Amino acid sequence: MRGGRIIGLHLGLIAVLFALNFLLPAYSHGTVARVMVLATYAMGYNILFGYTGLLSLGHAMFFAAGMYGLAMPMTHLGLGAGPALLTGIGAAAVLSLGVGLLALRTRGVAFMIVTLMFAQAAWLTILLAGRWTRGDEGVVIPQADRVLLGLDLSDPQTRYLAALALFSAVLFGTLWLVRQPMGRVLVAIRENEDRAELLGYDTFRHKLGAVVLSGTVSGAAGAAYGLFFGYAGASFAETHYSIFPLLWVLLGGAGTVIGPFLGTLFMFYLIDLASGLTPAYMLIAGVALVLLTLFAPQGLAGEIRRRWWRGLP
Amino acid sequence: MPVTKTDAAPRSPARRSAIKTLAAAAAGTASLPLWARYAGAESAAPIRIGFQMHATGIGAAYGRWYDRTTRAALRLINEAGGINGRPVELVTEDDGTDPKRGAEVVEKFASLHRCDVGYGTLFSHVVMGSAPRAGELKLPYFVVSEGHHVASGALNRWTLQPGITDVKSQVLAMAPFVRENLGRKVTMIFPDYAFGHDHRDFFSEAIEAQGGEVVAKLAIPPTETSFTKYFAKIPRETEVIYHVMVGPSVLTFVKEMGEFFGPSRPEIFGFIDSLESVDLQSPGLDFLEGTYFWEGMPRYVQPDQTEFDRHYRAAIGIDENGALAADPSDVSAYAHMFGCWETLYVIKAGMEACGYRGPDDRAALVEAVEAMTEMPLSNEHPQGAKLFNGRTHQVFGPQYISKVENGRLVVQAETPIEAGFYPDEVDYTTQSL
Amino acid sequence: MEFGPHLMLAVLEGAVTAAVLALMASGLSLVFGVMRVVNVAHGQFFMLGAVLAWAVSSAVSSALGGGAFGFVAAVLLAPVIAGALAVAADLTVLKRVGYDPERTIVATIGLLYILQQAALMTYGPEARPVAPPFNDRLALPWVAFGPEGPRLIWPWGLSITSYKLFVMGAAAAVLAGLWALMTRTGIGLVMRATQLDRETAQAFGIPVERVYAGVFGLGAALAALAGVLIVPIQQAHYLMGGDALLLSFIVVIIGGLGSLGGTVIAALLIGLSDGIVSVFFSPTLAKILATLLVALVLVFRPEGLRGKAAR
Amino acid sequence: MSALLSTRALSRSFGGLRAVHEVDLDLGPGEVRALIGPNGAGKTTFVSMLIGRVAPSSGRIVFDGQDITRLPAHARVRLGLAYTFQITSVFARLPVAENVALAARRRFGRDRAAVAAEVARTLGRVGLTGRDDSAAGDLSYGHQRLLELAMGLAQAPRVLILDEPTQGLSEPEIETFKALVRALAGETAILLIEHNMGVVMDLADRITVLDAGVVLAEGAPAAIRADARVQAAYLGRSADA
Amino acid sequence: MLEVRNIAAGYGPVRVLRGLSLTVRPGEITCLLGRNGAGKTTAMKAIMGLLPLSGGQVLLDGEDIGRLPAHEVPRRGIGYIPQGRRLFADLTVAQNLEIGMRCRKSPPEVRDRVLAMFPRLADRMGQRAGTLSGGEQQMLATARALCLAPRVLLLDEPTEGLQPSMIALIRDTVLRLRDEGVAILLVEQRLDAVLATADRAVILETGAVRAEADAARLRTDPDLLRRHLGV
Repeated sequence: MRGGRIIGLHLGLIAVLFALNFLLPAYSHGTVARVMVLATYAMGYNILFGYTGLLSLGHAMFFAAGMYGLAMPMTHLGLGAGPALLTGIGAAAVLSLGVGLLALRTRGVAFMIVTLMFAQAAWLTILLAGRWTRGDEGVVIPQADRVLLGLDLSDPQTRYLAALALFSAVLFGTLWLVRQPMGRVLVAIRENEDRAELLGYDTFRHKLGAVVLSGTVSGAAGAAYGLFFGYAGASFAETHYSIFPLLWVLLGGAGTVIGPFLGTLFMFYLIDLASGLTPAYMLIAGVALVLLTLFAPQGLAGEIRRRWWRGLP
Repeated sequence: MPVTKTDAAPRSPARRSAIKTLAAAAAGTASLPLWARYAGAESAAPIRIGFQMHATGIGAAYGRWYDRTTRAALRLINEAGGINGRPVELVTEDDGTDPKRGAEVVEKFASLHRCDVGYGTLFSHVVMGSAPRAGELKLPYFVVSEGHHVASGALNRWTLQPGITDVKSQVLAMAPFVRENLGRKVTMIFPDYAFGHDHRDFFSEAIEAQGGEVVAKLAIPPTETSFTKYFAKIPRETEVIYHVMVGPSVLTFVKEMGEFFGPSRPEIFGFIDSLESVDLQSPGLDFLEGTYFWEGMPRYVQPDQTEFDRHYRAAIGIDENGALAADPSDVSAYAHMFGCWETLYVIKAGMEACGYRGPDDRAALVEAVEAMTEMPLSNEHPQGAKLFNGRTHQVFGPQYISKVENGRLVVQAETPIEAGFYPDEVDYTTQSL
Repeated sequence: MEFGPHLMLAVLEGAVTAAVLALMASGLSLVFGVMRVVNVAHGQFFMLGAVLAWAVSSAVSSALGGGAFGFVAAVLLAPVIAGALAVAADLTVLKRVGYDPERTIVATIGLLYILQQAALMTYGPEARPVAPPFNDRLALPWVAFGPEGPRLIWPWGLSITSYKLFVMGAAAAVLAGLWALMTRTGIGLVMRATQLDRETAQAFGIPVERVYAGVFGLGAALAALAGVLIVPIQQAHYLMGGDALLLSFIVVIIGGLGSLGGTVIAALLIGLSDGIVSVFFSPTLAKILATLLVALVLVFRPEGLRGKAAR
Repeated sequence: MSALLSTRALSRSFGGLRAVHEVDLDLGPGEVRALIGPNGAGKTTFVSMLIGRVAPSSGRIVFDGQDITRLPAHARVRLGLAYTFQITSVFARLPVAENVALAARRRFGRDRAAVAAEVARTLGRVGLTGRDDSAAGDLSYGHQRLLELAMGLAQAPRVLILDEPTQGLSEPEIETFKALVRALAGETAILLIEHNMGVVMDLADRITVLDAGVVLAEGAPAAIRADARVQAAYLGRSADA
Repeated sequence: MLEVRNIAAGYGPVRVLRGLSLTVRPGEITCLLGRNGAGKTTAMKAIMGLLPLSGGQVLLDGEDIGRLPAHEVPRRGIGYIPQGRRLFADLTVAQNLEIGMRCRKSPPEVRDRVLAMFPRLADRMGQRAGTLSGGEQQMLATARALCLAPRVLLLDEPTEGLQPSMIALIRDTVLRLRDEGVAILLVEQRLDAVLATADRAVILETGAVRAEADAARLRTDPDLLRRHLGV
């Protein structure tokens, strides 16, 4: 059945990633672990951009909220990794609720700029609170503290599997969401907000839900990133890091469950290779953005959906 | 000023080798992943040093000179037979002066390029972002960043700073000179981020200990491009301006300072960071005549130039004004880049001391460096004699105070190593390897 | 420094910021007003102006032996080159995405990286200065009221340079020229007609696509000119476009997108308050408040984005 | 007959222009009411106020005894009002079935079988069976209008507001539409804005004529046809009404 | 002579025109009728090049102008008075006329003639178009199109929302232009206006021609239109 094939595809991806844990050479092993965390960030972004049709230019603030929500209590209050993970996710949820309540009063270009401005303010706030955050220098989370449920997250195997667990949870969460009435309404809002409203759906609440969900998942990725890699810094809140998930999602295919992962993986290796050839490796990102906008606005998975597999979620 | 004498006594060799054996065993069994069984280098294979370079981003002006210095030092090392008879190879990766990319680059060094050590990072946020990965990957990580983060205990046993004195120490050494020769009431101008905050906190403390007083602290946001409006906040009673600035806007900063004061300036004491890689002859800098600078190493050749400085300049191709001999308008980051040179020689000495053969000996290398203490003035250490503190992983050396005379920096004083001592804040040797 | 002279200095410095900002933001505002798209790459044209100023002036100086020739050549050439590049970008990219607002933003983000990285590859990562054609420090007097009545004093630090005065004058002249272009010429009439009703303009023979390309080029040229003017004060650096863009956004939004008069007023407001606010607050806090203010203006007065006609 | 949906002195001006002025209207349960009038008479503004897309300047709207004047659109839909747009407004990139399912799902929630059954039933009623998987945007204009109607029906509304439903339909499609409305009569009250007088005369129980924002006449089709003022103001001078 | 051959056009995926053909001859007023949504305005936009054609041709004196860039179409001498007037509301009366004059670089006499037809505009040259009354706006919309000195004139509901005196003025103007040999295509809601002016009527349904009638038949059998339109 259609549903079976879809579940099969995504289970297959998880299985492949699990198998890769034992097969990959050291460098790619570490890289894929990192890509899974960043892809989780991209999936969070995709909930808002891909499925609800709201383009945010400020998601770095949610990522950073998760990261600092985790790192600050660990550094200053001596909180353990588990509770700190929750405070990180909670911080992102609260921030996204507040930003959503304000920013959703706008649409389109105004929404983009409002989110950009909020994110800029968030970044500057991290710098301003340098006494606690150590500003741009950031804080290191000591290796000894990075133990979750008895698992040492600085161990490459453990970290890989923890990243895979997070990634799988969000992947299947997204898959589940888009097949739920809520997910269908989000897509309806993306396609035609006025019509969705006149079918009796409270579009503001749905959009707010999408912002909070998206921000929270992004924050979870940020918290995980801090915990897995032991560092929280202000540069993660810069505009760059709001553009990255947009780039990954566009490349992989907005509004597809698997797209964010494909986009993140592809772009990571592209930039990694390019950085060996030229110091101006971000040129690749720029060229990719322009070419995608011009020729493949659907992205990789979107093209697959368009050409071969109409039902790909 | 409270000065704690550094423990200079080497540890007992027996204990050292025991630790070494233990560590090697641990590395062999527990820490190596299944897929990464690394057969160890053949004796003729080159030693690979992963150079984390700020080729792009705001650190790029330094990165270029760190690169030149590194290449010059490695050329000499290789000409002299390499390390343990093996040639040394440099693997350069750009980190974009970005902590995330920095951590990825460290992974590349450890896992992809099979480097023996990581090395060369300047900007402290990149150090902070990269060091945890270096620690996990058990890659000795030699930074040249002058940040206090190593000695503060924020990092880990795999991160060392054996080539350049940290900011806290530099600042402590400067305070007595400022108080005695320039004035009592100081206004500080510094960038509003961690590096600047270290200056603010450590210098305020130090100058007050000298009986001085900081009358104003002007933090300037990292993204600022115009500065005059901040200078207006300098209190009229100020006797000394203490300035330190980094980033692409440094020349603007100094020029506008001159335009602000006009003919009636107070005494000015700055960290050369504010003009690193900038030509003192640039238009608008005449007012600097008679002002003072901290220099990590004197940019202009001094009358008492050592043969080591001569050797060092010649190797990189730098003229007596601290610029590229081939292009006198290309001024070097002379006050900092010696740290690269000296760090590479520390790596060499450490590898030779522990009989380094391959990545299995990385722990031994860290221990060998920790065991170092005195580093005499030499071709390997042209900036000056140094004392390494193995517990805090931080080196201490002399500092130079220069005055601008006839458009050149002329050294007025050299502070002794002890002037920069402060109590240990960490003992990394208690951490496991 | 005493309060009065301090304030005056802050105002003067703010006026320099405002002058450059007004030039740059008017370009962004013009593009938004006529084409209804947000050009995220605008800051890179500012950077391009500065970098080209260095390239042109050092090339000319080495050919003609210094003096003000290099700077004059940069003022004339850099905006033209940047404008031509923008026209090319419009024709090859923006036109093909049909000026769809959201796709244009994504495409111009791509353009942003392309320009920035191209500058990195060719110009390099250093900050480089351009010598101003003249730069004399002018000390300024202040009136103090002592026991024996008002008298003129020369407060410590109160000064400006002749070049900074020139920047203010040049910006004012260019903006006046821009205003005249928009309101007094046929080109301006065509641009305003396109802005008011694209379809009807086409139905009256106005080649809208050519107008768009021209407006995009003009907007970029204004940003580049701002870059040329600033580079003798600051230096040219390949990352300088980012903050300039953010500030321009702030100005354009507070001024009401698409309104030239509003943009100039907002530039003065932001430039001056940037100078003055940092007197009382932490400058970082001031920047946070400014960005939040912009966000809240958009949230609670979204019609600002729909813009008004150029006046 | 107690009204299901009533307006009292409902008004809306844009700038100085009075688009709708003090309109009283009572729609009984199950009634088919046509709202006619020349272009610019205020018909669309009026129904936009009923559904909540346009806020009234003054006046009241009462639905089933409840004042809904200030309710947002989605809340009115939840109470049982449904609206089809004058300009086709389907989810063009979504499949036909999903368009209808979105309308039905509000009633059936997570009960997928019930939603599927309702979708099939409704598509059958409007004659779009077999097109479930086509993207709605690929349908012909007439079929999109029928899909709109299906989306309205799938909500099982108590009042269905149809804004020019036959616009762009061919003659056979109009016949299908008329049959559908007749079948609905009695179970759902219908407010029909329509220019095609044949359709209006065939279907409407009563007709309300708007002109320049005010009610010009109201009554049974025959009476409206005979009304001299309506003739003069409306039928007589307009070619396509 | 303007000849539309079998054109197809629409908005995005929605096709509105499906094989529409019609001819507009010099010195003749052709009236386009049909219910809302039948495609009248779409046909005008398609002729003006404002919508891309997905099929068919638009011939002006034998030249296919259907694929030209939109701004080239008016330069061939086709004037357009769009529905709702679409004046440049923030520009003055004089500037609105200037837009029309620039299109084909009309000599100044053209403006003098046009202003002679609408003397009220001459008194309001400096006023912003958006502040004119409804009737004056329609005069300006007409005058702006006439500044092209058009050979073909497309009028989309020119009398919508106007007082009777203004309607008469517009009608007189249209008739005068016809007598000067301009080819006129008119979309009109009001049957009396159609009967008084049209030489031919073309009735549209779902984007194609359903019926045509010439002036003689229109006048002898005025109910013809009503029957066809389902009124």
